[in-house]
Amino acid sequence: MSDNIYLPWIATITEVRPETADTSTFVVTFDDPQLRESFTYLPGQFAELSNFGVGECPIGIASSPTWAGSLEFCVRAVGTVTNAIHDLDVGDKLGVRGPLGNSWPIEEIEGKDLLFIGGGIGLPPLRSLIHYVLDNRERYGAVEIIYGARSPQDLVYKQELKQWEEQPDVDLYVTVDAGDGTWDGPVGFVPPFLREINPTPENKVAFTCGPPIMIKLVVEALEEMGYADANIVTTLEMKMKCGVGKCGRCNIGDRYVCRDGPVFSFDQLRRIPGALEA
Amino acid sequence: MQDRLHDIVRKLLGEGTIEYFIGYGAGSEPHRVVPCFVTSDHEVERLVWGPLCLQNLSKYVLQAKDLEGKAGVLVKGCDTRAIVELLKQHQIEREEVVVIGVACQGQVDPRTLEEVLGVPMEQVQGVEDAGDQFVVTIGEDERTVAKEQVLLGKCLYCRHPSAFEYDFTLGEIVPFSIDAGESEFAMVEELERLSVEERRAFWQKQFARCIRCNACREVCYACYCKECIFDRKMPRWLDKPPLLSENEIYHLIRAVHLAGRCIDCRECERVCPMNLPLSRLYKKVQKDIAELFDYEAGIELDEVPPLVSFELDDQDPFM
Amino acid sequence: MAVEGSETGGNGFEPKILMFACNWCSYAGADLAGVSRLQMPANCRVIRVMCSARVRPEFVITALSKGLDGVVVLGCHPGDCHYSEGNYFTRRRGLFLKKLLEYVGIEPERFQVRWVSASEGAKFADTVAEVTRQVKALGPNRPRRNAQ
Amino acid sequence: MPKTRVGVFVCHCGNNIGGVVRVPEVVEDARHLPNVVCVEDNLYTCSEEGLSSIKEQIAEQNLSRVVVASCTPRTHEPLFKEACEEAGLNRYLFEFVNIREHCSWVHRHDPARATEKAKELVRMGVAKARYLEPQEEFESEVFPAALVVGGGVAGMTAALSLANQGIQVYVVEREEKLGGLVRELRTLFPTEQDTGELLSPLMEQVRGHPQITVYLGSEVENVEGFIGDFQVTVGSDGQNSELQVGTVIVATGAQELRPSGMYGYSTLPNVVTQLEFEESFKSGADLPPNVVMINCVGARVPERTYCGRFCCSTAIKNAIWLKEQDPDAKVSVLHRDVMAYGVDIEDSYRGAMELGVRFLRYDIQNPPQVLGAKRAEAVKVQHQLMGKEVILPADLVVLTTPLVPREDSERLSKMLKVPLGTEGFFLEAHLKLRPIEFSTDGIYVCGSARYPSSIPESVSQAYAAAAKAGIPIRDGSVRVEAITVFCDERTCSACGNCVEVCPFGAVELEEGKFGRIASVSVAQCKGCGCCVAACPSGAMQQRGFDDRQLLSMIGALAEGMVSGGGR
Amino acid sequence: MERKKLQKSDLSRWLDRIAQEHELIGPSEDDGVIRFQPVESSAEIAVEFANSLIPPKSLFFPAVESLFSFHKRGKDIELEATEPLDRDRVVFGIRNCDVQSLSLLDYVFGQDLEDVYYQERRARTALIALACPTPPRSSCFCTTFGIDPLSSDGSDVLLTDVGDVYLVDVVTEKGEGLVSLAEDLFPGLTDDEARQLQPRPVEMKKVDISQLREKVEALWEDEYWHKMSLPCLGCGICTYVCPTCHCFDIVDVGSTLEGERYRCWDSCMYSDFALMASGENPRPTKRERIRNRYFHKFSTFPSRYGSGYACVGCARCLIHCPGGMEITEVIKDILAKESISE
Repeated sequence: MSDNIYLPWIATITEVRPETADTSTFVVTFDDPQLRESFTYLPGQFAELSNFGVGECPIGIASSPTWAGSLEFCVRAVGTVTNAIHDLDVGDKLGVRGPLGNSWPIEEIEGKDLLFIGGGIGLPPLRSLIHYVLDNRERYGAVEIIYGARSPQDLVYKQELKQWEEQPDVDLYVTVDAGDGTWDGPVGFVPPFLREINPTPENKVAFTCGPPIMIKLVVEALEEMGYADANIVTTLEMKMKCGVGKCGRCNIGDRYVCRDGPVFSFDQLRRIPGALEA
Repeated sequence: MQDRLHDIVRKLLGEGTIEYFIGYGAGSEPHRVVPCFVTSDHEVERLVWGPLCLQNLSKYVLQAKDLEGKAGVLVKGCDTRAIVELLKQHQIEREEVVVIGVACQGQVDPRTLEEVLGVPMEQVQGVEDAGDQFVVTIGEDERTVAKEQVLLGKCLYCRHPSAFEYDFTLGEIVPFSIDAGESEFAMVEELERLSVEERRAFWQKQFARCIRCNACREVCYACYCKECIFDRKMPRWLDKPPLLSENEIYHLIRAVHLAGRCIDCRECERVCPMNLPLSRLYKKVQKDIAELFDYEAGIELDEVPPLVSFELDDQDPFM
Repeated sequence: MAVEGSETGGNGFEPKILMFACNWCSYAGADLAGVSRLQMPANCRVIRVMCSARVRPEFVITALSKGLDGVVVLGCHPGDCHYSEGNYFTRRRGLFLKKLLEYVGIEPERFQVRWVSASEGAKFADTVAEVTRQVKALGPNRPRRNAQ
Repeated sequence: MPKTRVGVFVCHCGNNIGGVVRVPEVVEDARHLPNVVCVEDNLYTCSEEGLSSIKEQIAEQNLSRVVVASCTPRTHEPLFKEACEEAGLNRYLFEFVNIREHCSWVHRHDPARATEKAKELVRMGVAKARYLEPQEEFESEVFPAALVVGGGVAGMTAALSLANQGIQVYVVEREEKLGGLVRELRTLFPTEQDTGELLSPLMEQVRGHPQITVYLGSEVENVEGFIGDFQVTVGSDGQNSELQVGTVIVATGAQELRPSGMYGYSTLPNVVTQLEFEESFKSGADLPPNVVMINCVGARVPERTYCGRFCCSTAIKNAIWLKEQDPDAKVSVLHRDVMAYGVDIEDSYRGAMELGVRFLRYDIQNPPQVLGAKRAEAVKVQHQLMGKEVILPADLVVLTTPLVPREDSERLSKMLKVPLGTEGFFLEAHLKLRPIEFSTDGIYVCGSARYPSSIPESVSQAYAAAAKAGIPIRDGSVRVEAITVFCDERTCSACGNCVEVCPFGAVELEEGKFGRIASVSVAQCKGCGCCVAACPSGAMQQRGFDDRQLLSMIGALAEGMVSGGGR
Repeated sequence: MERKKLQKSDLSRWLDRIAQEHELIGPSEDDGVIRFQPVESSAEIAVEFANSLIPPKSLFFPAVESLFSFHKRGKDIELEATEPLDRDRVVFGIRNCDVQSLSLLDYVFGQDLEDVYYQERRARTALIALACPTPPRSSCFCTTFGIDPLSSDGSDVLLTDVGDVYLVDVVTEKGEGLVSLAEDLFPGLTDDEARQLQPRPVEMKKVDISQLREKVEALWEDEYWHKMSLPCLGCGICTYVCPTCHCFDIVDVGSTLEGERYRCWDSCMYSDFALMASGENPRPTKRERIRNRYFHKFSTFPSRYGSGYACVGCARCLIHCPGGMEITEVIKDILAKESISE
């Protein structure tokens, strides 16, 4: 982060990979070569992407810190800034301000089995941690990934899903709310699909990210399966603006999601009034 | 008058014809009168009436839609014009609201009262209406002051909707008339006499002072849009920073939207923390609408607003 | 007749004027002026709308506040509107807006409404020349940025 | 690759544009505009080669917008839209920039500033193009039936003309018999032909025609819907019937002015109107020796400024008839001018004079006076030519009055949402160019409903209205260009401005998902955009001309002029 | 530094001397509104005033400020941070409640990730506080929040009016520097003067708010917030005139070719403050927004920064609220509620 916390660094889009109809992965590298080396971050952190003249938007860093050189952002075209970003092409410039927020608890979960539950565009924040774990495989236990989306076309990172499928030490389960001709896998929402798989809670930490309704039902299911709140970790999506805990917008209780989050465990969230209503 | 108000409200609440009543209540200090929402019998005592009840409560009727049950509201003649316009603009149904009209004989402008008395409002214990004077109690002693010296600007040209059937009335509703000594549009004509450069300098200075707190929009009965174009992201009519060009666009577009709707309640000017002379802008709007299209907002319920109708023989300087 | 080319006299200030032209009459009048090769100053930029009644007063205000030197709304002559009543509303809005803008210190020549029919190519050219001359005499509407 | 991919094609148009505007500079400037992925210039973009290069670029670059900078959209816009459509791009993702008629042709002596203007026009075109959205043209099929309101000469002629094209026609006539106003005449001008000879064949054909259903003693109670699908409620003595028609023809005619309070009419028994004269005297009552006719009664006066057009010929016809019955009768016609236009009226005017009918000109300032307490005995008039007063003995005074609109045209105009003119007759879309139709599609008008029309005029207008009314029914469907308006129900606050201003009654307030909102009938909307300008909250938007597009054009033009410039 | 004395008549000479060295900022009035703005000379400074409308927070966290400008040259984009200040500044006439509000804002902008714009303005600005007159404005309630209107803590110099002379307490080196600019105007106090010239104590209605935080936290689900939010119009006055409110928006003005990124005040009372692009709004109605505002002041700010309550009792919000919302009444209502089930 530069000493002026509002001044972004300039980065160039080196690759744009369409993921779904309204979502693409933007791979960016910093223009300043010295910065490419010195820029470090942790999985789960995010950055404010600037499309100068239009505005800024907070996007989770989807790449893993273990990959040097470039950052990956999975951007869905939903607001004015994200739509404008979708109008940029390889070679155009973006501002990157970060890394911001806290990160997934990578130390606390060492030696533990890991369960990832992602929904739709909730996968990118988890993906950063998954790759980090896979690149430091020996420090972590078993890896189970449950991922669901509205339809086969809405699945992001389709190639990686294939990769993880073939990987021996990763159990991957993918479902879609509604299948179509090309889909032969399981069909159904993530929460019931999770109950079907019924992963055991011993020595396991669950990470979940997705639409609020899915998280609510997933957490209920996990609690019924015996997961303690402390072992269920999520990343919240709130309206953010400054990303550095000053502008007063993303508060839940006395925590700023952009500064004290976005990663929270559920026992933290239970203690904050109104956190789960949002 | 106040006791009759209490009886009516108690009856209405008791019968269940209304769920809550919007009136004026005493604030923490005697000179402070605030909007007050009464829902139960014991709160009726808080309701007051007097020359310091300045707010136009009609805007609060719009909230009635998202609270269940009917609302009752206390309105002065000038406030009733807002009710007429809200009916005309399909925002409320007449049977949705119980309207209590009060025979208002002029309201006090706190700022001018302070100047005339040379005493800050904090020390004023109360103001009573005494015919063509006000009796002001300060501490122990009472001082009288001629009404026309301290009246709100709009009271000098008090106007009522011509035919409005109130559900109840407090006192006999008759337009308060007083010799204002100058034409209703004097403050506008004064600016009109200036040169274009002087007028530009005057308004650029005022627009530059605006801090864009939106109070004038939120207090105005006519600003009931679900999502105001100023809050819209796409297309972006206005940027949020209070820059001169953005403030100018804000105030001029609001003036255009108030054409044929402004009822001269001057709440926008009263609530403006920066003392922008907004009534000099909206008085101009009313003057032009009256002169060009012979129309006055909030008087006739079934009259079609000027900018959404036309006459074949409208004046046409554009040939 | 329209003024030959554009004289860049005086301080070389060239006003930038926005013109709204309705598709059925004034835009056609502008085309006719073009077909008849009527020369005129190059200060006006035309935006085509289906009817002059489509031009929101908010456009005029935004354009003037964003620094354009003049805005002209062109429409069919009253009675000739392709939509029969459109320009009656343009007329009323123009009447009101002109007085409001003048009141807040925008010179009257900076916002004008003119009726130009499909057959009045010459009148279009004269309007362009006349408005350009009037606005040029007034100078810039907002202090120009030096970057320009 | 970016979502919005704009292709810009700048045309030289031979040297029409290239001769003045430095096209390469314009191309270079356009290359840096946001979302522009390809810029080309061609000698003639509208040529075969130009069009195919556009199609190629659309395919190659996967363009999602096309901007062509050349001549006026009024000429080649359909051509370019077809080209886009053939290349698989929605025809509404196309924007036309006029740098010929509006730029090169009119700034021939200032190429530098013409080029600067062309660049800015292209910037504005691209700024608008970025926000264009694909549209589908609304197509509604037309119900193969027509309604004719009014069973007079005009109505019957129109009904027959349509029916003979195989179209089902419903005729609604208020009276118990067909024939309308003409039935009240005994003889017709100028041939004194008996009215029956003209009317009865018409009435027979109408009554007998398999394709025509006649509703007598009936009135139109309600009309809903739009071109191609009008639901009409017809009320005949108490019970209603529902009709569905594609087009409507208004032929309700007009009625004779009963000038009560003028010249003793309705107080003196022997002061009658021309029609009353026709009914009573032509059926054999004994004829009075002295008859004075007064023309322009209640016409060409401040409160009714128009001229009745053929009331003069009626007066001449009856004057001639009187002289033929009794050559010694003293018949005089007091007039302000004799409107004897055309061939046959002029001949009969001459004929009347030869038969001894006296024509005296009076001045509106001091009109003739009818003398007599219980009965009209004489008429005093200031004789203009002789400059002195003349007293004419009169056993009978006949007042010539104009036709005036029917009292209930107001009600019908409200139902059909069509306008009435200042005099109260139905107002046509355009006096010269669209004389027998309304601006609202699918509704036509003919006969005296529009203005006092003689029989030949009513008949010719009826044929025209029938021809026009047949077209949509022949086509079977109506395509509406996708420039109509739509209402964003999330932000509409139901203030009703749009309903008030719409010239075509295409907008109503209805209950929507988010409470009451405005809803637009796409078929009726003509795309003028007047409601969009009247909508304070910007909920109403017009396809192809929405606020985003127009505001971004203004932003592109004002860019960099002032700090915090355009968007 | 021991207490000094300044003749009232010498005040303007001192201030004009300061104006030659630094940018002098003082409360000046235009169109009946007093705000802290740069003044050429001491003559423009209002003397008779309870407090400014726009709080001195605007000098450190302005209503609108440019963060940086951006220019696109071809494909490259150049950013240029905007300099917050060009000269050191001296603020005269700031009341102690506003001084305390700045120390509250220091928690926000000074802690954790430092806000360089705010910090630089804070560092390069000296505060000459002016003790409140007695009796104070009837609506003021700073003592309720433990603020002494006569205290000098947080300012560089404190002037207290004791008749025709000001008592001068110099607190910091910066203060010394300012006083030394006109040393001769500041004679020391003789013993009896030190005894006689005492600042008159300020009486003010006081409410015991020790329980306020627990009481408000217990009211999260209470019906109270709905009823009391009814008169609120959702405008931004209370937050814009509040010396401790720090919410802001970041907006790009200009085009994609060139423009500036501005920071400007924003208000949690606006309906679209927390509205997300997806259309969800964690605080959709006035009830949630008002609850959030009072929770911020009496619960979340103190618990986050370990500070006192985020209110300095200046009463600006209750004076200017068009809906008649009075924070003192809200506090009384909250305290009056017996704490319902935890």
